[in-house]
Amino acid sequence: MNAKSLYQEVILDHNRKPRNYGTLDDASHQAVGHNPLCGDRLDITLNLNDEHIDKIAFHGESCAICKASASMMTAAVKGKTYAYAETMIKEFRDMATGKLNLDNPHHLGRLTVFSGIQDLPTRVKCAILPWHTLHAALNSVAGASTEAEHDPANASTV
Amino acid sequence: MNAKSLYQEVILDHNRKPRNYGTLDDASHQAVGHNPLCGDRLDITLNLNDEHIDKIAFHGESCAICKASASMMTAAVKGKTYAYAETMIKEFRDMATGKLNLDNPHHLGRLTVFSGIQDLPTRVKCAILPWHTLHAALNSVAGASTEAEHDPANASTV
Amino acid sequence: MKIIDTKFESQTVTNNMESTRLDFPILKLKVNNKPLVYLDSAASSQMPQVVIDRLSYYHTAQHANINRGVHYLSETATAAYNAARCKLQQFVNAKEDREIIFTSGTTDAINLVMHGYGRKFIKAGDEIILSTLEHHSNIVPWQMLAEETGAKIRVIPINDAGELLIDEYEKLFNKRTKFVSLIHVSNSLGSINPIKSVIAFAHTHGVPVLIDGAQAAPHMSIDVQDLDCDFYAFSAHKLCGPTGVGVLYGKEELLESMQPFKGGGDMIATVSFEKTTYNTIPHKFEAGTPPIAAAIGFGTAIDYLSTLGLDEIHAYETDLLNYATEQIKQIPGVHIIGTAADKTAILSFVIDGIHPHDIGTLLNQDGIAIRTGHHCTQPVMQRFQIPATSRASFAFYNNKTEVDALVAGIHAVKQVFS
Amino acid sequence: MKIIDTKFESQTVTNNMESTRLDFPILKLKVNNKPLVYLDSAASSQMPQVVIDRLSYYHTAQHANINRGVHYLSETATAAYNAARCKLQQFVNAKEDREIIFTSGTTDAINLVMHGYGRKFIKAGDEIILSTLEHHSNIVPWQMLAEETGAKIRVIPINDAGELLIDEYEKLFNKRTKFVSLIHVSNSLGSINPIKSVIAFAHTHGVPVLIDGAQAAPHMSIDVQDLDCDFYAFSAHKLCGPTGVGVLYGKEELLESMQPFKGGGDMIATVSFEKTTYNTIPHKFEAGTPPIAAAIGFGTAIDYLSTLGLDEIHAYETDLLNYATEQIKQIPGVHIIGTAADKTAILSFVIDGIHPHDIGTLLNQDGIAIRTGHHCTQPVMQRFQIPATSRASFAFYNNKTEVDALVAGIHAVKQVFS
Ligand SMILES: Cc1ncc(COP(=O)(O)O)c(C=O)c1O
Ligand SMILES: Cc1ncc(COP(=O)(O)O)c(C=O)c1O
Repeated sequence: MNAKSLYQEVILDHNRKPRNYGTLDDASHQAVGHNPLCGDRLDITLNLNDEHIDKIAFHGESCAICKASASMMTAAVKGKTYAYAETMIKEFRDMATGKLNLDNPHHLGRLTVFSGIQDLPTRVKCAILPWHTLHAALNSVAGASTEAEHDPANASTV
Repeated sequence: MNAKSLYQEVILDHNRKPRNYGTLDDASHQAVGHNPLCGDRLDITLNLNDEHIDKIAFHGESCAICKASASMMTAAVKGKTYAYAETMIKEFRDMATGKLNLDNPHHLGRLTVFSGIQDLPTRVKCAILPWHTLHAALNSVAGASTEAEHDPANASTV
Repeated sequence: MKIIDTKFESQTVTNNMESTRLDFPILKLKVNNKPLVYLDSAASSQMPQVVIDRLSYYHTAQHANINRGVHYLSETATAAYNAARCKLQQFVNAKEDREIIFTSGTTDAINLVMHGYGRKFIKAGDEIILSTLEHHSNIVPWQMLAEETGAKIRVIPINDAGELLIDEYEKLFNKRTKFVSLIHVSNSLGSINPIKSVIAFAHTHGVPVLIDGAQAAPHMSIDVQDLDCDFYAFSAHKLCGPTGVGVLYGKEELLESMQPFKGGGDMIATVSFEKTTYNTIPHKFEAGTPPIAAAIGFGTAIDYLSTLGLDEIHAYETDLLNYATEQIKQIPGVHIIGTAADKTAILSFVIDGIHPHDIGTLLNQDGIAIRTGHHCTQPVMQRFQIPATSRASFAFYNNKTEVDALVAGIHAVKQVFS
Repeated sequence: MKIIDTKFESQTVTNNMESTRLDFPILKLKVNNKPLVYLDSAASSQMPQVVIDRLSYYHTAQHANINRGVHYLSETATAAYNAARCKLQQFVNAKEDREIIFTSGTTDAINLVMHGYGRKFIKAGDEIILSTLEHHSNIVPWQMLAEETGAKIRVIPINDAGELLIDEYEKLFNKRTKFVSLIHVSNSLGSINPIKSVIAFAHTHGVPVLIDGAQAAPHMSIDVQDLDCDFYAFSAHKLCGPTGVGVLYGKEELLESMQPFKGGGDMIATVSFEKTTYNTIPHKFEAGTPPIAAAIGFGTAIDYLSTLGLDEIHAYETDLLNYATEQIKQIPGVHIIGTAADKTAILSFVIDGIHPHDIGTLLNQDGIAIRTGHHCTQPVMQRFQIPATSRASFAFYNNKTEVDALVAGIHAVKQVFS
C-alpha cells in the first residue's frame, strides 16, 4: 500500500468527520499524549464502568494519520472491556511496527487499513500515539493526567 | 636525498663525536629547548662578547638528527657575530621548511646536508630545535633560561 | 554519452550552475518511480562525486593516524589534514590557519565555546544575548551554561517577516552583557541577519560575538576578518562535505585565553599525574583522533564550491528562490512563513487545514523531499504560533523544473484533502 | 587474475586469516619502492574495501539528515544509522540498543562521562582511580574534573612487566572513592588488564567503572554484560571503520541519571527560552547531526570483523605476537618494553643508543610503518624512565613475512648506527 492510498482510505472519512471528538466532563480516566518532536498532542477522556469502556472522547492537534487513528480507535474500543482494549493496543502497535502477522487471528478489524504505516517509519509514531495515550488513560488514576511521552513504550518510538 | 643517505652523511660523524658538547660554566646567555611531543631536550650555553659568539656549548637528550644539527650549528656559529647567527637561524629554518632556494647565495655551507629534511615533515622540528634554542639563548637575559617551546616560532612546529 | 548529452542540454537551456547537478550521483535517483526532487539541503546537502572519490582515495592510499607519526602514511594523512585546514582558512579568510578548529559539527563548535569561553568567563548575573531565530544548538548550550552559572539569557525579538528587531537588540545591552551568540541565516525562515552591524555594535560594548553560520557558509562568501566576528561556526555536511566534521573559527587571542573543552591526546604538551600542560591552538581544542577523512573530504568540498564561486551560487539560488516564492504564494490556502527582505533560498510554508507531516509524506510519494516539523527552532514556531512548517530548501544543484514539481505536488496534496 | 592467485596461495601457505589482507587495498601500496609493511594498527587500523564501498554507496544513494525527516532518503539514512547502533549493541552484547551512544571517538566518549557523570556526581574530596597505564584521553579529562571540583586522582601502579598491581588497586579504595576509569588494554605496552575482577571489586564498594576499550575491542570479543562494566568506550578507526565516530556503552540507569554533555538539536524534547526538557537516551547524548556516514561504515566494519570472528582474530594475532617477540628479543641491544603475561599484539621496544624517532624514520625507508614516541602515555614512559619507544602493532591482516621484514629492518637500522 502506498501513502496516497492510505491517505485516501483513512482521511476522506475520519479526518473530516472524526468520531467521538470532544471531551467527557465526567471522565473516570484521562491522559494527554504528546509527541514533542512533531508537535502532535492528543487528549483522551473515558469512562470505565465495571471494566467496560462506556464512553470515550478525544481531541487535540495532530496530523491526519494521528487523527484518523484516534477516531477509528475510539469507535473500536467503545463498549469493549479494559482487557479487550489492551489487547487491541498491543496488536495495533505490533502491526504498525511490522511485528503482527495479519494472517493470524486478531482483533483489529478495519484498523488493518493502517498496516501500510510500517513502510513509513517516521509516521509510525503518529498512528501509534492515540493508542499509547489510551493505554496511559486506562492505567491512570482517576482524573490524573499522564504525559504519554514518559511512557517508556512511547519514548522508544519518538 | 633519501633518509638513509641523510643519516649516513650526518650521523656517522656528528652523532658519535658531537662538537662543543657540554656546558659553559661562565655563560652569558643560555636557553633550554624542549620538544614535549617527542621528548627532545637541548641546553645551549654561550658567551657573547662584543657581539661575537666567543664560546658555545650544548648538551641534552635527543634523536640523532637533532644532535647532529646542534653539533654542526655550534661549529658554524662559533666566532660569528650575533647578527650573522640570526641570519643563519633564519636561513636554516627556511631551508628545513623548503622555503630557501639553495641556488641563491646563503650562509649555510655544509649545513645544506639538512636540506633533505623537508621531505620528512615530522622530523623538521628535530633539525630546527637547536636553532630555535640558539635564537632563544641569544635573546635571553643573561643567565635566564628560556623554554623554547614558548617561542611562537617553535610552538608552530611542534 | 547520455551524461554528456544531458550536460550539454542543461547548459544551453538554463545556465552553467544548473549543470552541476550532474556532479551529484544521488540526484539521479528515482523515488517511488519519480525522479528525486531533493529540496532538503538546509538539513544536509548532497555530495559531489569528487568528494566521494576523495574519501575513497584517502582510505585506499593515504590513511593513518595523524601527528607524530614518522612513517609515510602518517605524514601523508597529516599533510592532507593540515591542507584541509588551510583551505578552510582561505574559505572564511581567517588570518591564521591555527584559528580554524576542526570540530564534529556546528553543535560541537558552539558547545566548545560554551565550555571553553563561557564556563571560564561568564558568571552569575552576566547576560548572554541570543535571538528568537536561533537553532536549538545555539540555545541549549547557553541554557546549560545559564543553569550552571546563574547567568541570564536575553532574546532579540523578530518581526512578522522573521527579521531581527535591531532597536530591541541594542536596548538589551547593559553592563552585565557578556556575550552575543547569533544565527547568521535562519534555518527555518531563511532570514539573513545584518551581522556585520550587529557585531560592530556589540564590540562598542566590548562584547564578543559568536556567529552560527551553519546556513550562511553554504550560500554566500564569508570573510571573518571583514565581519570582525569573534567566533564563526559551521558544518561540512551542509557544504557538500561529509557528516561528522565542522569548523569553529575563533580569533587567536580569544582561543588562547580559553580553557580546553575535551581532554585527551594531542591537546596536551606534557602529561603527568601531577601536572599537565596544554598544547598550542588549534591542537588544544582537537583532543583525540579527529575526523581525519571527513576533514580532508571537507577540504575537497570547499575546493568544489570555491570553483563554482560563492557569489555565483548566491545569485543563482536567489533567482531560484524568487521564482519559487512567486509560484508558491499564488496557491490558495498556502502561506509562506518567513518573508524577510534579505533571504537565502529557504521556503517555509503552511497550508490551511493540512498538517505539515501529511504534506511531507504525500510529497514524498511524488519523489519530492522536503522537511517538515519545527526544524530545531521551536521558539520560531512559538513566535508564529504554529506547531510546524513544511520547508523546501534549495541548493545550487536545484533548478526551476524542480520548483515546478513542488508546485504541482502541493496542488496534488490539496486535492487529497479536498 | 593476479589477486585470485595470491589469495589462493596465501590461503594454502598459512591460514585463512592472512588472506584477509587482500580485502585491504591500502596494503598493496609500495612505500619507497618497498611493499608497505603496516605495523601501526594500534594508532589506526586500515579499512577493507567493503567499508570503503559502503561509504560510497551511502553518499551515492542514501544520504540525508536523519530523524524527523518524512522523505525517502531521510528514512533510509535513519534506518541505516539505527541499524548500525544495533550492530554495535550486538557486538558488545549490550542489553538495549539505547545503551549505545555514538560519539566522535573514545576521547569524546570519556569526556562525555566526565561532563555528564563526573561533573554531576563527583565533588570536592572525592577520589577517582586511574592507572599508570592510561592513555592521555583517560587522564586529562579527569584532571580537568579534579581541578574544577577539588576531587583527587589516585593511580594504580604497575610492575616492571607492565601489569597492574591489583593489591595496590584494592588498597586505594576508601569512602571517598567515587569512580574508577581504567584502560582495558595498554596501547603502549599491550598489557591486557583483568578488568572483570577489577570491576567486581569496585562494585563491592558501590563504585562505577568506565573501561577505555580502544585497544581491546579490535582484538578480542567484548561482553559488557558479562564484564558488568558501567561504561565502555572505543573508536571505529581502530576497528577497520572510519575516523570521526566511536561508541560509548553505558548502563541504562546511569545514562538516565546523567546530565547532557552537549546541547543542541535532537537531544531535546521541547525547547523554549523559559524551559527545555531533554530527550530520552541515546538521543540526550547525541546533540546535533551525528557522523551518520561514519556510523554506518562502522556498522559494516563490525559485520566484517564479526564474520572473521573476534576469537579467531585474537588467536591469530597472539600467534603473530609470539613469533615477533621471539625474533625481536634475540636482536642484541634491543629491549622489549611491556612483557605482561597477557598481551595483545603490541610490541614496544628500545634499542641501545638509538633514538626511537631515528628508528622510525629509517624503517620507513624500507616501507615499514611503526609508531615512535610516547604514544599518548607519558606516565608509562616516566615509569620506565625512557622518553619514547618504537612500537610495532599488529592486526589480523599482518603476517609473519612482515615480522621478518621488521626484524631485517631493525638490523639495518643498527647497521647505520654501528
Ligand atoms: C587506549 C586508548 N585510549 C584512547 C584512545 C583515544 O582514541 P581516539 O583518539 O580515537 O579518541 C586511544 C587511541 O589512541 C587508545 O589507544
Ligand atoms: C542554523 C543552524 N545551526 C546549527 C545547526 C546544527 O548543525 P549540526 O547539526 O551540523 O551540528 C544547524 C543544522 O541543523 C543549523 O541549521
